[in-house]
Amino acid sequence: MSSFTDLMQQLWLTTGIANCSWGQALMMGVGLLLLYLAIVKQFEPLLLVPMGFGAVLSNIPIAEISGPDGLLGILYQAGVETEMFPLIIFMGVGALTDFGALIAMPRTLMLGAAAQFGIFTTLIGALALNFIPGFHFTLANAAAIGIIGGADGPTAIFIASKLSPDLLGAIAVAAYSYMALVPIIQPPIMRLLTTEKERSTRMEQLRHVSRTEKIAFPITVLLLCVIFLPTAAPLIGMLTFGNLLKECGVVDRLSNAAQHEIINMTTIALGLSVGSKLQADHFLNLQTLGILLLGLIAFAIGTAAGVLMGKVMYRTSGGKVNPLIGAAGVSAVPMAARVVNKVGLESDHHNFLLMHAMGPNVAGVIGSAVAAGILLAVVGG
Amino acid sequence: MSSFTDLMQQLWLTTGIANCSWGQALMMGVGLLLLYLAIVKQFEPLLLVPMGFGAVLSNIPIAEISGPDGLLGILYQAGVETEMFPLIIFMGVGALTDFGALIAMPRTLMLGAAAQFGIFTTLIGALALNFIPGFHFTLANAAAIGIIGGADGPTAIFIASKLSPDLLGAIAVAAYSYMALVPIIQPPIMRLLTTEKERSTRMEQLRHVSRTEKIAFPITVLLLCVIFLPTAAPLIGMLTFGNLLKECGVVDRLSNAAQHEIINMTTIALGLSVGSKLQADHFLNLQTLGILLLGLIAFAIGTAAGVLMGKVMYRTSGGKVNPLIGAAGVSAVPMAARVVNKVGLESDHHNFLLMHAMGPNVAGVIGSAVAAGILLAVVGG
Amino acid sequence: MSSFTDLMQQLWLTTGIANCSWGQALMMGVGLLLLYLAIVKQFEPLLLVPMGFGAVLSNIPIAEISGPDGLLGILYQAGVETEMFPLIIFMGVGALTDFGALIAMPRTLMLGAAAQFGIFTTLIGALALNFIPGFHFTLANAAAIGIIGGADGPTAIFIASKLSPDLLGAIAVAAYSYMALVPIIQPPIMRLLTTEKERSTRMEQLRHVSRTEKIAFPITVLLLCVIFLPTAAPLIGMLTFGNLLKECGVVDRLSNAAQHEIINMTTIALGLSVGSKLQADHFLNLQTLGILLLGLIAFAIGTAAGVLMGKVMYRTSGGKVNPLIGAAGVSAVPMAARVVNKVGLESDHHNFLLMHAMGPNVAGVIGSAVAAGILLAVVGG
Amino acid sequence: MGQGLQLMALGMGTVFLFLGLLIAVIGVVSRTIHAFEQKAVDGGAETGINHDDLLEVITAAVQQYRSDHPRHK
Amino acid sequence: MGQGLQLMALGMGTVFLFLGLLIAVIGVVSRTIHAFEQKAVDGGAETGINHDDLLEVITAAVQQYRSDHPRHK
Amino acid sequence: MGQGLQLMALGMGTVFLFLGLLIAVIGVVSRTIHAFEQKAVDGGAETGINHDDLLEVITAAVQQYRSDHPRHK
Ligand code: NA
Ligand code: NA
Ligand code: NA
Repeated sequence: MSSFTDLMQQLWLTTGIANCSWGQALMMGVGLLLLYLAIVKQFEPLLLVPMGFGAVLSNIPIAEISGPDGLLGILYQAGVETEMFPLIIFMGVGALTDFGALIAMPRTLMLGAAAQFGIFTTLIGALALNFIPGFHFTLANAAAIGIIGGADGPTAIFIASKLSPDLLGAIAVAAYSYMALVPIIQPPIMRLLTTEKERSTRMEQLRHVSRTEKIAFPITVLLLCVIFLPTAAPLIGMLTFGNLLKECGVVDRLSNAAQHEIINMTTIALGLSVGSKLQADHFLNLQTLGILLLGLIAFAIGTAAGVLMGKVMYRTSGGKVNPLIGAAGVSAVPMAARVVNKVGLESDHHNFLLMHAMGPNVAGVIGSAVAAGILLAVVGG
Repeated sequence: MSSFTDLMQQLWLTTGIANCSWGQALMMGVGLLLLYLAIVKQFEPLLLVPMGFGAVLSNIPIAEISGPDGLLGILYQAGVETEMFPLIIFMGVGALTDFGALIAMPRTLMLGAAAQFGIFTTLIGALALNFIPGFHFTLANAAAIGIIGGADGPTAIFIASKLSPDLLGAIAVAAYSYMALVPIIQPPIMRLLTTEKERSTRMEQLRHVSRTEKIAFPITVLLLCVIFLPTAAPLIGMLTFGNLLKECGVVDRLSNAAQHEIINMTTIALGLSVGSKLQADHFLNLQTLGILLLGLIAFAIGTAAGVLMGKVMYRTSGGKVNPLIGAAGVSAVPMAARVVNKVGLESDHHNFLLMHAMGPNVAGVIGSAVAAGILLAVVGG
Repeated sequence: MSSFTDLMQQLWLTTGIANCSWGQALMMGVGLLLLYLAIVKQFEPLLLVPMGFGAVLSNIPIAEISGPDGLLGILYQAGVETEMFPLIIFMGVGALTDFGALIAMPRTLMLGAAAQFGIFTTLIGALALNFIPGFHFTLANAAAIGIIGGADGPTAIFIASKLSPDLLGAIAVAAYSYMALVPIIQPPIMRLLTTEKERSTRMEQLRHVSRTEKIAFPITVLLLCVIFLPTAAPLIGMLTFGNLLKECGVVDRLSNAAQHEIINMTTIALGLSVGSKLQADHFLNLQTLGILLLGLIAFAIGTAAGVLMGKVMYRTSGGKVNPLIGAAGVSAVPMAARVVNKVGLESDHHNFLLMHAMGPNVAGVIGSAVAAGILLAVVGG
Repeated sequence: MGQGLQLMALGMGTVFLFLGLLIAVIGVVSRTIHAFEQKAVDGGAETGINHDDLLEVITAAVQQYRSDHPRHK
Repeated sequence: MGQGLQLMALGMGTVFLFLGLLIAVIGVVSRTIHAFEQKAVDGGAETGINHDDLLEVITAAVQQYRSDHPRHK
Repeated sequence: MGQGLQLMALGMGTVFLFLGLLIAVIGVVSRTIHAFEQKAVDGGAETGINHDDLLEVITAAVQQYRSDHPRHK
């Protein structure tokens, strides 16, 4: 440092004006857009606020906040590369979820199964995109993109970080954005595929589920997973662990911790970490556009498949199952169940489907974890 | 991947049926048994629920959840190998413990001292087992096994991870199981060693302890530890730090954090981590059987030594000390103190010993931390 | 181990008496003094209790608690060397701070700017000390020492760990000690530089600030920082992130987590980590004395500059601004604002300046983060 | 693409198989639990640990403690 | 020392510039927001999502659920 | 075995010594504190920081703030 002019120049060279690329400015705009959607439109704010802010932070020139020594980079390495954050969130989801509706009406698991159709269609769609010049999705890429159709954030992040870390940013953005857009994407599809009479179907009240049944449920699911699909065990394991903490009734301290401090802290850290993957040089490319398009298709097909399976159950049950609840099979808990309730009310102002839609809704979480396990088993992980 | 049959075969090769060893199945059964004891019998559920679930998770074939890249493996490396988890739990224990009863009646520290006899007897027992073919316990192994007699989970895990990481799973299982079984193990020994008249002894009410005395206590204990036994300083240091947070009255935010979120989160993580050491290939062997047997002996001898010292104090005090409270000297806070209260009530329906038993009970925590320090100093660490 | 005498000797060699150096004993005394100030005098107890206790723990011979494998050493590496802890604390500070007073009266930012004079004067002072034999402060050292004048703990630790990790202990001790001493340091300077008439100035009530303005504020500050001073982005970024969580109103779960569990846990960990830098061999030297002296000067000059700028605003506003509120520009939130209120009441028993002092007080936080960014940009980081 | 179709067939097949099996197992488990709980009600269930006893003990202890310490409020 | 003085000039200059600019920008933002909010009030703002609807739905659902489950309290 | 017996002798000896010493020190500390507290009561203790003052200031400030802001409820 020789003179004052040199000093000023050195300071100037570290300003954002002197260093900011157009891509970075654009991505900061995307981050602000996510914040706008989260705060003003209230789209999935719990994840989009940290993620949008993380997107802004990670595109600040010079500061290298997403670099290997930056805060977001360290969080990403510690929690996403190791897959700890999505698994811990899944524990919290388990501790927050009441599977009572599903236990009372286990056949709604079929709706959660059907909705996974979106995953595999999208996988094929991603491979089909390779016919367009500029796209080169491997099978692992395609599998990671397909999982967007699972409509389950932690599952998508878990699979993407295992199979396609480079696409994680775009996949997470697509998954959470479309989950937030469920109230806009689903209703037209639901109305298109069902008749007024079907939508007016009232369902019987759910039977009471005892505490013992609720304790047995997570253990049952885990053991089936152990026997048939161990590759899904990390996801299913943490989900059922959280649920057992909640239901067993003897560890309320731990259950509360999983439902509050642990999931809240991890949500902040996960959101910032995922946001760190929205750096201009990794995000602004053709692939991302393809992923956003495929994600939309995935949600639409998952919804349609769920509703169609709902129509099958409407027939086979002699009109006792309202096919609308099939749409909740994509997960997107609890938004999709609320959408079912709302669309149902359009046809009959006294028909509340919320409780019945919770069954397929949580079934969808298990369904996409199972689908994730299959992808890991076959595509590798 | 060439054909559909190949795909199916690949999927089949990742199922649990195709990969599960008998040992793994057995250990998952052990995990479920621990869950049963925790949930139905309410034996130390705060640790046994995460530990039992961790045992199931760590024995799932293919998933490698306890492997170096699995969630439990990562937690174990980060928190148990570094000894962070037991030390953080000890801070929480300090923040949750009221040493008032001990300060009011400091001579009950002798009862907490006597109960450590179980540690050293068990150490000798472990060395004696070497005469039986198949056992090869080193002095470090024997010391780690002996510490089960301290009846203090975090201390046992801290010492085992320093002196005998390979035996950590068996030692932790033994320590927590016998702590849970204290209401079954202790009463017969207590009745055998005392007379009806001794058990009926009523004790004077405890004097009031001022806030200043309670603040001075953790600092006093820490300074004595610094002067005479620095090897016990990590354990004693965190215990007294937690206690100072609680008693000093000016950092309630931090004290609450230590008593709730920090200890709850760490308990979940520690339980899962310890469960990850219950893998079939490390756990199912003769050593484990020996450790379970020695642990039982440790608890019994510790209890007996405490009660016998109680009898000495009964004499020297002219019948003012009820010898039953000596049994609480093994720690197992607060279970052992409750057992004392219950056995005392059998002889005199209006004799409540709970408060008086809390003194030796918390003295036992300090006593076994001191014993742990000695083992580290002499055996190495 | 051959004989009992050898064993005893081995145990003796691990006692504190046999190993404690005078320096360690002295530093444990310093730790106890910090605990005394925190608990009895209630000087910044939230940080001084963990820091004082950490100072005692880190000077215990043999135990190596601050060594690379000790608990405090691990915490330091994980949280301070990576700069995670101060940044997380800054997020919590943001979530706890209401910038309403500043938005209502933005010109008080000038007071927060003026108070940074203390930083740069101290920097020069540190370089001047080099004329005295025994002092060899580099420019980076001087910059880190200067930041004490920012009167902001996390900022000081962040900068010190980047520019002068060796001096971190002394800098943190100075920063927090003088923040605690603000009620003693500031009033004489404030009285000296103002007239009775100036101190009696009553200020207009603050206008109402809408929720939208409060949401726009953190984003505005962040964007300005991105454009002009990206080197301050980690600090400013986390501060504004926390504030956005608080103000946006749609993520109360996360805001609560940032305000409670996250900041509490990190405060404990940060305090212990910083305490670990108070080891005798690093702390007991001439440099430390120099730093403590310079820190005091920094606070005094910062206060004076703030008050003088307050006098300028008193003139230019036609006597509408009470110059006392300039003293709050050093940050030390909320202590400095309370001191302003108290000194103001001495001149007029019905003149409450607390609200008006909050503006410059939080402006001081932004001001010293900006100054920190400049130091990083020019001195390197 | 061919791979994708195979994967879809295998994947959806497994998802339906797995969740179908889960339906069956939940049914069996629920019926077993109901049968057991019914038997327990009929035979007069015993709960193992008697919480009332414990509660009584603690309450009494607290009362005695309070009556012993009148001066400290 | 010379370095230090230069640094002080540069540093205090930048601090004042930065915070001065912030004063200006806060003023502009506040005025913009006030203008916008005034217009919203004048024109009758619409909030996008109708929370009352949602609340009504949930309340009704809860009530129905409760009336359906009288035996479990 | 021989090692074990030595270790037991040394270990239990140290445990008793350490805790015995702790008994003595707790006694001394308690007596010192009692003596000091007694003197403080006799002499009329002063607490250093006057919390009542602080409380009064804050209360007054809040009241003034409220009376200044009647329109925002
Ligand atoms: Na799903
Ligand atoms: Na013990
Ligand atoms: Na400042």
